[in-house]
Amino acid sequence: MKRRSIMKGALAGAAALAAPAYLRAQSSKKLSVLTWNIADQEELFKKEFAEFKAANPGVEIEWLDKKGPDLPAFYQTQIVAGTPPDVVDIQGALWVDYAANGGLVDLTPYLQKEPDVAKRFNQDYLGGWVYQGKTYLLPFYVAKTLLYYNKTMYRDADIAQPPQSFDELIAFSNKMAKGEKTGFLTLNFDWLYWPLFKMNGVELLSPDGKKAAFNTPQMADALGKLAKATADGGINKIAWTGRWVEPNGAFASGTVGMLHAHSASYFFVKGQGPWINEQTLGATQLPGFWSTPTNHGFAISKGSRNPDLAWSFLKHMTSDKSAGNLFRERRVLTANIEADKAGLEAIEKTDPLAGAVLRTQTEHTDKLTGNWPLPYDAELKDAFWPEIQNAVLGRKEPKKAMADAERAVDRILRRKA
Amino acid sequence: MNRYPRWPIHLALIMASFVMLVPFYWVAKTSVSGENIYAYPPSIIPTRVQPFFYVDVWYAIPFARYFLNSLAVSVIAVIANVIFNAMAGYALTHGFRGKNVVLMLFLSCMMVPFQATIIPAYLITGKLGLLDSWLGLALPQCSTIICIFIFKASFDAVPRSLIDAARIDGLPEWRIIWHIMMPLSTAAIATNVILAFIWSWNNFLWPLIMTRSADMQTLPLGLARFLSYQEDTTGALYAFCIMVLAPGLLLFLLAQKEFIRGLTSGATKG
Amino acid sequence: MKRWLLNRFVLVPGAIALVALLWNIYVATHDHGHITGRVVDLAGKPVADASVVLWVYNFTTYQEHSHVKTDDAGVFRFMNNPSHRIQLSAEKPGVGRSERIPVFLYFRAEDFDLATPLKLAPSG
Amino acid sequence: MLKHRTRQTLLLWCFLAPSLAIFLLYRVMPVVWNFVLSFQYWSPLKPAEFAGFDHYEDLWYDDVFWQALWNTLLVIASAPIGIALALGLALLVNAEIRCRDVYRTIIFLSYPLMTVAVAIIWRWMFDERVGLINYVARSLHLVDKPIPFLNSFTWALPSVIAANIWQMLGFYMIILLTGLQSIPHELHEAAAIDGASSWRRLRSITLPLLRPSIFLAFVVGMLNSITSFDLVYVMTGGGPGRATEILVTYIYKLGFVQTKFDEAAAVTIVFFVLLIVTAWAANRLAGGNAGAAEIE
Repeated sequence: MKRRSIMKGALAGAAALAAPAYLRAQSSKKLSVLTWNIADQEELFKKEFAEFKAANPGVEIEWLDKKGPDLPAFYQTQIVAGTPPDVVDIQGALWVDYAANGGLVDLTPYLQKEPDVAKRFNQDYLGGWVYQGKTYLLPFYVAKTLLYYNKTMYRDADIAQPPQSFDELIAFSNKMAKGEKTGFLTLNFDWLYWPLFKMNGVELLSPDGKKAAFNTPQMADALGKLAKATADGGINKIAWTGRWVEPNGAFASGTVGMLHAHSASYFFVKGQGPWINEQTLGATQLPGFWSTPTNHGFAISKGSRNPDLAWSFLKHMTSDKSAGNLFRERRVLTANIEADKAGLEAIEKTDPLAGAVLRTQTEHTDKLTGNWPLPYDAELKDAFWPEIQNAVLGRKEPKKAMADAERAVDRILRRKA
Repeated sequence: MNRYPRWPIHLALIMASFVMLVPFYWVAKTSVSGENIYAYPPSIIPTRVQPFFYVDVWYAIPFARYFLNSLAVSVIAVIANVIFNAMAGYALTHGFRGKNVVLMLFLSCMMVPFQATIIPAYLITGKLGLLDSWLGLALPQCSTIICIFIFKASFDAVPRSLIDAARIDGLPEWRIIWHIMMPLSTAAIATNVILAFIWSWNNFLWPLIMTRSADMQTLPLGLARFLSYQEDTTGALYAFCIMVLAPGLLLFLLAQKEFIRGLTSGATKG
Repeated sequence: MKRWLLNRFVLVPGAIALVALLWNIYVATHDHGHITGRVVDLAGKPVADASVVLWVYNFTTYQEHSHVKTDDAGVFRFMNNPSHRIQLSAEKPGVGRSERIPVFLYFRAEDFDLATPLKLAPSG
Repeated sequence: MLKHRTRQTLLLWCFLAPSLAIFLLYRVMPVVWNFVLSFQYWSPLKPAEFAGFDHYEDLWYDDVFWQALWNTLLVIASAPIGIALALGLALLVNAEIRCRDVYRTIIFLSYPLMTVAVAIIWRWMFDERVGLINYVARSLHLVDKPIPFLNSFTWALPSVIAANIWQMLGFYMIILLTGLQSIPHELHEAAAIDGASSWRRLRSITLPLLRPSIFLAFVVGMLNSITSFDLVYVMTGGGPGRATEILVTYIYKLGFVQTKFDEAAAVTIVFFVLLIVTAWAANRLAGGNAGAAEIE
């Protein structure tokens, strides 16, 4: 019993350390906003913050922006120190972990009180932020994967039109692989590669989410084909080891037939690839129209001292006007139906290719995959992805790799149940 | 005095310099041409050389403000480093009861990986009320263990006779350090100044966690602006890295002379 | 005291500070934001009354900033360029359009005279 | 006499006080915090409950932990290579040859460069299809098929170690040069007069007196390469598979990506103990007292 009291004492000490008094005494009308690597929209945010301050006199807005891998480190430290930012822009499935631990404010009551707010958004994207029936985020800007293809390389390998099935995808990739040219590339962070398996009818978990369901013959067969294509050069190895700069850089160099990525890749690749124009680059859906979303949403931290003010800030930032500005400035989907419709019409006149790319982001949003609301999503990825790499890079037989992955995933699911 | 031939040394050093310079050349080349390094075949000579990525970097982030913050933090860290490390190094040259405990403590403190101390370090700095301040940013770097050992080795090498003579003349402890020990260990001071400056200048994780307001950020934090998802900033990214590197390199070039004079001539003057 | 003043650690930073000061003086006297240039047609003859657009760079894209007309000698003059990275394009209905020429400046609002004139080519 | 002795010891402790205070605040207390945390179930939002040795038990059955530990040991074993290279360079640069300052600057050039730039450039140099190393190797016909450095499970870790050594060479050279400078010149002149060949003088004078610097370079080199979180995180992110996962990237992933601070704390403590043992062994190897041999 004595040891337990020591532990409690030590931790109480840590907690006392956690709440620096002078931070708590700031003015109550202060709203701090943490965004995810979007410092390039400084001008736009200044204008929108000014509008919000005009509408809510006496409010101070502190804007923080952190790069992707650094945001969780900063945000967690602030939670422990008891001074979390009121509003935080979260990407991918990181929010589920915070929500499951009670770190985010449930927005459902707010939405029920003002139903017109929910009606602004594309319901499929908005549905991506529901955990156990409660909505925790509003869409800030969204994207989902599509298939870019190099039309010149298509013509050289006399391929008429984009692949309609997994086997065609593999066949076209191998056909285009010659010398240092390769056929296919995919991004692989946050389950972006999952449509490749979904189109083969593979499910990650059982419907009740208690057991791994991916160790099936279709999975082993698909992995075998991917491994063989990677060995023959049909699939560029960067697909499995690169993250953002290399796959986009490689595709921009014009030596890769197809790139499976989301709309943001277009602007990065266009900057680095002078060869890109309407005649040389095509944008279409993956076979089976499956795609993985990689969305950004606004959440309110539980530790926020004025959640209602934060809620009105969320409404302001996702309003038709603000979303329209963001679409025009950053050329990205906002899941705000009005803003996206107007933005698409405008951009299709000025930059038809960008318009075509962004148009794909609004189609087949009923076929989103790879976005399961799992509180232990990061752990699952860390257990599953290395085994996929082992299989496709030929280090393990697909069957063995999937058996090991199943064991690791089941151990996590048992511990979390 | 040395009879052995010179050219094998030059050959070996030229090869080593080539290996060290090639990656560096690529950073510099891409910072003026901004081309896609994944283009094949790799272009040795940069095409379309233009210095305007450096101008972009200057305006993309509040460069002057970040530079001032970095400079202030580094100056505090360097001065504190030299003073504290010299004092600790001097104390370690003497035998005293707890000496081995202190040595083992210093050695074990070196072992603590910084990534694991982020949250407690932030809480402690918050408790000290130093959040978002230059002193708070510099405090963890105000003393480095390796430099304490460098000072210790340098003070050990000072001949005992000099110290005893000074003590007989009745000089107080700190005067002995300042007038006898320090002038003899300029090499150790130069090493400490360079390393302390570079460590605090390139420090990324601690300022990232520690600073909240935009005008307290240090230079390396501007990096996030050039790794953005939306537009191609290759040229600006490398120009930024060169601009962050320049002060550390300049300090090394300035302090190099201290290495050569070092102890060799110091000892005889006495 | 003299020896202390003359050593490297004072001279080199001092020299850098001096260069920076001179550069800032140069900048202060040259940053009125004047951009001048000429618009010519394919034959090289100046085109009067052509409309010239100044695009200004903000982080990710170029945005239209201001319009101006060329005078009889085909010369245009912008007085208020705020940015360090701009594009210029000219157009005259009936004569043609020029591409968007990128212009890189050494500092914001640097006064700059376009060396090669904007050439109007019949579009389409 | 007694008063003088206690006054002397008191003064020495005052000299040690500032450094000790900083290390207590920013090194010892965080380790205690991690130690307390590693025995609890704790997340930033839930209240803590006692967990006993559960986390250490989890680690025992966690094969990623063993892979990261093995990779870390490999990285520790690679530190001497870097030091041997740097020792050779330091001796060469210290010889009386023309423009040795230029060589010293070039070799030191890589150290102040930001790790992110180093990681991106080396990731490109090791690239299988367009990388410089494969381009040169293929044009010199040293190898017919390009080597997939960062994509293969055997080459990935050596490539990351090579990039780390490339960046650390400048630092090692500085430490060893400082050590070389503290060797009194007279010893070399006396030995040369006795007719000792440069090789014998190296073995009998320079190396023994350089032992404290070599020990320091090894300990800090080992530390820097193990905690080279940025280099591994940007270069390979721990991949392919777990081939380049080292303890410090695993701690970061456990703590900040999977928000499991209690398990990350357990790994931190194991990592801390591992480093203490390695440093203690190196100290014993270097002849105790941080390698400071008494000058004859």
